[in-house]
Amino acid sequence: MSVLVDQHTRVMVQGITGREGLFHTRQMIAYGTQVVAGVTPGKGGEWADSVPVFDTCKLAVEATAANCALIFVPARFAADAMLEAADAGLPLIVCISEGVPVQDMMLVRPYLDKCGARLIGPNCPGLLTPGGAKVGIIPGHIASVGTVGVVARSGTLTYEVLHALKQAGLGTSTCVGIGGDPVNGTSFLDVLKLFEDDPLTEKVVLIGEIGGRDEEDAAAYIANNYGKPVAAFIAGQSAPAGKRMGHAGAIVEGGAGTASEKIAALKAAGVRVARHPEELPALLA
Amino acid sequence: MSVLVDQHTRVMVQGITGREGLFHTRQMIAYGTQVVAGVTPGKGGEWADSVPVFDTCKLAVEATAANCALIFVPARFAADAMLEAADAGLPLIVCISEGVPVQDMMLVRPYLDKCGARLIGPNCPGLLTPGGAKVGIIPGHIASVGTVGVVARSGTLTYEVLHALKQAGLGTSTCVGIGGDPVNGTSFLDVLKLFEDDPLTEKVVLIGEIGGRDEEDAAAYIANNYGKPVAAFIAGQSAPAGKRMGHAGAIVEGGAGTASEKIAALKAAGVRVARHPEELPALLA
Amino acid sequence: MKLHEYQAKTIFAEHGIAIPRGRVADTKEQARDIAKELGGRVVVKAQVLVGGRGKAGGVKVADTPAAALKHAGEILGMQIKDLPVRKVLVDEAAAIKTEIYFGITNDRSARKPVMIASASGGIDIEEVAAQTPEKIIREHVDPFLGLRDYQLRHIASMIDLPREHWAAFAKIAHGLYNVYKNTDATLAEINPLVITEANQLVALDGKLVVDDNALYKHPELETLRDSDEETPAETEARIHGLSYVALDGEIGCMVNGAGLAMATMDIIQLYGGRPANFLDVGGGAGAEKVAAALRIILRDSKVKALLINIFGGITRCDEVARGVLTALETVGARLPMVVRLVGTNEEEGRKLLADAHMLTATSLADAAQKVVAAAGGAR
Amino acid sequence: MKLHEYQAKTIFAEHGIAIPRGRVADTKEQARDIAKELGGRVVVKAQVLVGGRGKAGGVKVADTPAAALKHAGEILGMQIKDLPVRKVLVDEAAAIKTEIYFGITNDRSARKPVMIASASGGIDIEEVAAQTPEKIIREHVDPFLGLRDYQLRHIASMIDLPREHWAAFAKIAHGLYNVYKNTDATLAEINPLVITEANQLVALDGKLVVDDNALYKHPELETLRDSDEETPAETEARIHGLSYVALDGEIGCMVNGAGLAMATMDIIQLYGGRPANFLDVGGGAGAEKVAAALRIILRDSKVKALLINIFGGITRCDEVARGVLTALETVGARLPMVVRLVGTNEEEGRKLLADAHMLTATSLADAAQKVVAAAGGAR
Repeated sequence: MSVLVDQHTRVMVQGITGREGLFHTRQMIAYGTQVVAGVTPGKGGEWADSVPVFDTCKLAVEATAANCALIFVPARFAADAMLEAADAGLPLIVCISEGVPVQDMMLVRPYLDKCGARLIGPNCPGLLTPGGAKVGIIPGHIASVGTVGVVARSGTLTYEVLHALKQAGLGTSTCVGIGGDPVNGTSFLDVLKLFEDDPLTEKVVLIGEIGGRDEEDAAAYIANNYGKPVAAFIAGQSAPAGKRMGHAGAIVEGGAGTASEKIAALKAAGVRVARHPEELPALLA
Repeated sequence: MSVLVDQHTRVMVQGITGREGLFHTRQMIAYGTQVVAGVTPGKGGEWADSVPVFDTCKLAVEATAANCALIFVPARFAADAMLEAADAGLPLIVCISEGVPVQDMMLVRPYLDKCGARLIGPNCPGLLTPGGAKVGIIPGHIASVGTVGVVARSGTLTYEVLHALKQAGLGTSTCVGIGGDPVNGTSFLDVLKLFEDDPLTEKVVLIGEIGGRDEEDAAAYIANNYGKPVAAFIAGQSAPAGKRMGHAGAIVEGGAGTASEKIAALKAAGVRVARHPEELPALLA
Repeated sequence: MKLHEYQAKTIFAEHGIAIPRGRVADTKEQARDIAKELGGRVVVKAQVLVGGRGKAGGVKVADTPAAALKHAGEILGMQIKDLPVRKVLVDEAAAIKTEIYFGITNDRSARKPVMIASASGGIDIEEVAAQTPEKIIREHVDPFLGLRDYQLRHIASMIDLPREHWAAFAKIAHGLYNVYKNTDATLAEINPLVITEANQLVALDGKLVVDDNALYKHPELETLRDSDEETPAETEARIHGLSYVALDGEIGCMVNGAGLAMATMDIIQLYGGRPANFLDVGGGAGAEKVAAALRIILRDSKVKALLINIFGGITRCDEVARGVLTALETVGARLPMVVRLVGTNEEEGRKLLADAHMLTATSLADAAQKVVAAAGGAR
Repeated sequence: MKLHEYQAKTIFAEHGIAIPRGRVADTKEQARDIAKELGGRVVVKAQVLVGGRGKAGGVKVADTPAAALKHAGEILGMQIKDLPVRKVLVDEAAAIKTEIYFGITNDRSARKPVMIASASGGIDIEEVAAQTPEKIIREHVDPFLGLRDYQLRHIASMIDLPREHWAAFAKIAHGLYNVYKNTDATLAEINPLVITEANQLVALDGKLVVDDNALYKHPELETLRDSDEETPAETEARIHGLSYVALDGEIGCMVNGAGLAMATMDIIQLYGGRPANFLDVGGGAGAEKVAAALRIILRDSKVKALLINIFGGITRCDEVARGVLTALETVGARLPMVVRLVGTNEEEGRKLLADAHMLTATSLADAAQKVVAAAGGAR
C-alpha cells in the first residue's frame, strides 16, 4: 500500500462537468486513475466522457462504490460538497476548490471529523502517487516513481520541488498537497505519521511557508525520534510581516509563524533545511 | 465504589440560591452529601448556608474541585447551565429542571457527549445511593442500604417503588432517575451496564413508561446474557394512544412505544414484569 | 400546542412557502364573501384541532359563492370527534397534478430533526408508511449544521421530483425547516404539497405543533392558542398548571407525578375499574392547586368515586389535605373518596382528613380496590 | 478587507452596540458643522486603514467647532504611513472612567472563534499581551453552539468588571459576535470599550476586517470598500484577480502560485537582490491577465529588472508568453527581463519569446542569479 491513494482507489469527482473538473478528470484517467463517478446536481444520468454523472454523492456511491471524493466546485458550493461527501460515507475527501470562507471551514472540519472522513485541502493541489494514482491537479509527468515522500502547502512550489527531484534522479512515493488555508483538513503532522508507517517511503521532504504553527508542530513531532530523514524548505523568508501573500494562510500572525522561527524549529529537530527549492535533492543524499 | 456517586462525590449546585435549590441543598447535606459549591450568577462571594457561592462554574471548580453538577435553574436557563458545567470539565451533570425545550436538548446532548460529560436528566429526580450520597430530590428516608439497583424515568412512581422495596425489607444500592424527556442524557441501557459492573448491585428494578424506545433497547440488551436478574414495571397500560400524559416523553409515537409492546419485549428478555408497583418486591425473591 | 391549518399556513407563507389564496371565516356569510372575493372554485375546510375532518365531511368544494355559503353553513354546524367546528378556511381550489408529502419532526432516537418525504402525499401517510415503507424517504438534519442543499437534492431525486421543480422544492423545504426552528416545532408538515396544473408547487394543507416547553421564547404563538378548542376543564387545568386529560371511566384520580398517575390509572383498571381522567398536580402542589384539581374532577358527572394518591416528597401531605378540605367546602362531598397519603407530613395530612368521612388506604393496591368497590364494583 | 472605523462602528450600532454620536467628514468645514451639531467637546479622528494614527497625530480633541475646523484641516492634510487622510470622523468626546479591550478573531490552531478581553484596554493590547499575558482573557466560542451567556459571565468576572455592567457587557459581546458572524469577519474589535463617567458602556473605537473569500455572501460590504486607500496598482491587480503587494526592492517578479512567488522572492534575496513586489498571477492565467500583471510591475519606477517564473501546470507557458508580448507592445520593453518557463507547453512559450530579446533560464537558481546581475548586481 502507498499513502492514501493507489491504483485501486475509486475516485468520485464533484463538479465533473465544469471546465476544471472535466479537464483534470481527463488528465487523471490518462494517468491511470480510476475515476468511477461524477456528481453534478441536475445532470444525473449524463456522462462526462466515459464517466457516469449522478445528482448526489449518495447515488454515486451506491452505484459505483466510490471511496474517494475529489472536489472542483466553485468556492461558494465547496462547503456543501465536502459535507455531502462525508455524509455519503466517503473516507477520503480531496478539495481543490480555493476561496472557501474560514467560518465555513470551522463548521465543515469538525463535522468531517465526526463522520470519520479525512480531508485534504481545501485550496490544495491534491495527491500524486507516481505509478499509482493522481487525485488532483499535480501534473503527472513531473514526478517519477521512487521513495521520497513529499508534503507541501502550496501548489506550483510543490511542482518545482517534484521537478527538481526528478531532474536529480530521485522519485516520489507519494506527494500530498495539504493546502495553505487557515482551517483545513490534514496537517503536516498527519502526513508525517502516514509516511512514517509507509514502507515505500524512505525519506521525506516538507515544503512549508509562513503563517500558522503547522510546521512548528511537525518539527516537534520529528524531534521526538522520527524514523526517517527529513529535508525541508520554508517559503517566505523575504516576506514582510503582516502583508497578505495571496494564500490566506500566509499571514504572519502576531509575530509567530515567521519563516525564521519555522526554520529554527526544523533545524533543532534535525531537519536539513534548504535555502532554495533546488537545493533539496542534495540534502536528501 | 457504588454507581455514579458516593460519599466522596463533591457536588456543585447550580441555582443554589433559588427556593428549590436551597431546600434540596439542605436535604442533601443533612443526608451526608458533600455539597462543596453553589453557582448563582451575580451572587459570587455570598454563602448559601455553609456553601460558598460562585458566579461561574469554572470559578467554583477551581476553588472547590467539585466533580458533580446538580442543576435547579429555571427551564429557560437549563441548557446554558448544562453547557457551562460541561465546559467547566464536570464529568457528571444531574439536571433536575423540567421543561427544557426539545430543540435545546438536541444541541446540548451532543455537546456534552463531545466534552465527555455524563448527563442524568433533565426533568429527573436525580441519584440516591443509600448510605452514600443523595444528588437530587429523591427523599432519603424512603430507601435503605441494600443490593437492588433501581432505574426509573419518573419521579414519584420511583419513590413508590423505593418505599415498597423498603417495606418488604429490600435495600437499594443506587437509584438512578433518568427522567422521561424525549431527548435526555443517560438511558436505561447505560444504567443497566453500570449496574452490571457494580459488585454492590445484585438485582435490578427497571421502571419504565409509555413513549420512546428506551425500554425496548434495554430489553434487547438484557436478552443478550445480562448478568443479573431484572424485574420491571411499565406505567401507562391504561393510557389512550396519542394523549399527552404530562411527561413530554409519555407520548405514544406512531403506534410504537406502547406499554404492551414494552412489556412483551421485557418478558421475552426474561424480565419479570409486575402488574403494579407493589408487586415488584415479590418478583425479586 | 397544536395550531389550526389557517394559522400554520400563515406562518408558512411568512417563511416564503407558497400557499393558496384564502381566508378564515366564523360565519357562512363571511365564507360566501371570501368565495366571491377569490372568484372561481373554492374549498371550504373545517378548522378543528383533530384529524379525520375529510372523512367526517368537513372539507367541501364549492363552485359558486352560494355553494360556499351552503357548505360553510353545514360545516359550521358539525361536530368532529366531539369538537364543534367554529371556523372554516375558504381557499381557492387548486388544479392538482401531483400530491407530495413533506414534513419535519423530532426523531427522539436519533436526537435530531428528521425530514420525511413521499411521492404519495395527500392520502394517509401513515398508511403509506405501513404498507409501502420504501415510498417514505427519511433524511436527518444535523441540528448544528442545519438543512443543507444536498439533502434536498437527495430527497428530490428519491421521490422522483421532476428537475424543473427542484429549486422550488428547496425553497419550500428551507422555509419549512425555518418554521420548525423559529417556532420550536415538534411537527411541521405539508400534506399535500401539490404540483398544480400551472406547474407551481403549493402547500395545500399545513400542520404545525409547537413544543409547549418552548412557548416562552415565542409569545406571539401563545396568542394563537384557541381555547375554544379546549373543554372548560382543560382550560382551567392549564391555567392552574395542572396536567389533565379527560377519559371515559367512572373513577376520578388525583395524583402527584405523571408516572405515578399513570400507574394509579393502571391499577384501577387492573382491579376492574375505569379511570375517568389523568390528572397530575405536579411537584410541590399547594392547597390552592389541589382544590382546583378537585373541582375539575368533580365537575365530571360520570365520576362515581375518587382516588387521591399522593406520595409526599416535595409535595407535603398536609398541604394536600388542606386543599381537599377547601375544595369540598365549595363543591360539596357528593361522592365516596379514597385517600392515600404517604411521605412528607403524612400524619398531619391524615389527621386533617379524619373528620371528612373519607376512606383511607396505606398501600396502592388497597386504595385501588377500595375505590373500585366504592364506584360500584368491578365491571 | 479592512473597514474604516466609522464603517465598523456603524455596523456595530446596527447590532445593538452603543457607540458615541458622530459622523464622518470629507472637509474641515463639514467637520466644524458636525461639531456644532453635536455640541460640547468632540474628537476628530483620521480615517485611514493603517494602525498608529494616534501616535502620528491623527486623533485630536476639540473644545469648540472652531477648534474642530482647525484640527480637521490639519489631519485632512496628513499622510499616515504613506496613506493620505481623506476623511475624518467627528465623535462626541466621552468622559472615560475605565478602558477595556474586547475583540473576536479566528484562532486557526483551535479552529474556532476566540474572544479576547482585557481590563487594560486603550493602550497597545499586543504590548499588554507580551508584557503581562495574565491580563489577557481568552475564551473560545464553539462555532456550532454560538456564544453562550455563561462565557460572558466568565470573562466579566475575570476582567473584574463591576456586576452592574454585566448585562450591558453581555449585550455588547453578543452584538459583536453577531457582527463577526454576519460579516464573516476575521477580526471584530472594540478598543477601547469604555465605562463613561455616566456609567455607560460605549464602544469608542472599532476595527472590522472581513474575510475576502466570504464577500460574495455580503454584497453590501463590498460597497464599503474604499479604493482611495489602495494604490492604483493594487486596484488594478484586484480588478484583474491578481494577488499583488508592492515592496521596496528593484527586481520585479511575476510568478504563478503564492508559494512559488514567495520562494522566487526568497531566492532573489539569497543572491543579493531585493524583490520589488509579490505578484501571483494565479492558476490557469491567460494572456490578458499576464499582460495586466506586467503593466502593473513595469509602472513601478524602482524596478530595474524583471523575473518571470512560470511553472506550467494548469497555466500554459505559451499563453503566458503571449501575454508578455501583448504587454510589451503597450508599455515597451525598457528593462532587462529574465524568463523561466517550465512545464505545460514550455517549448511553444520559449519559441514565442525567442525574438523578444529576453534572457532565459532553466533552473530557478540560474534565473535568480541572472536577474540580480541584470539589475546591477548584488548589493
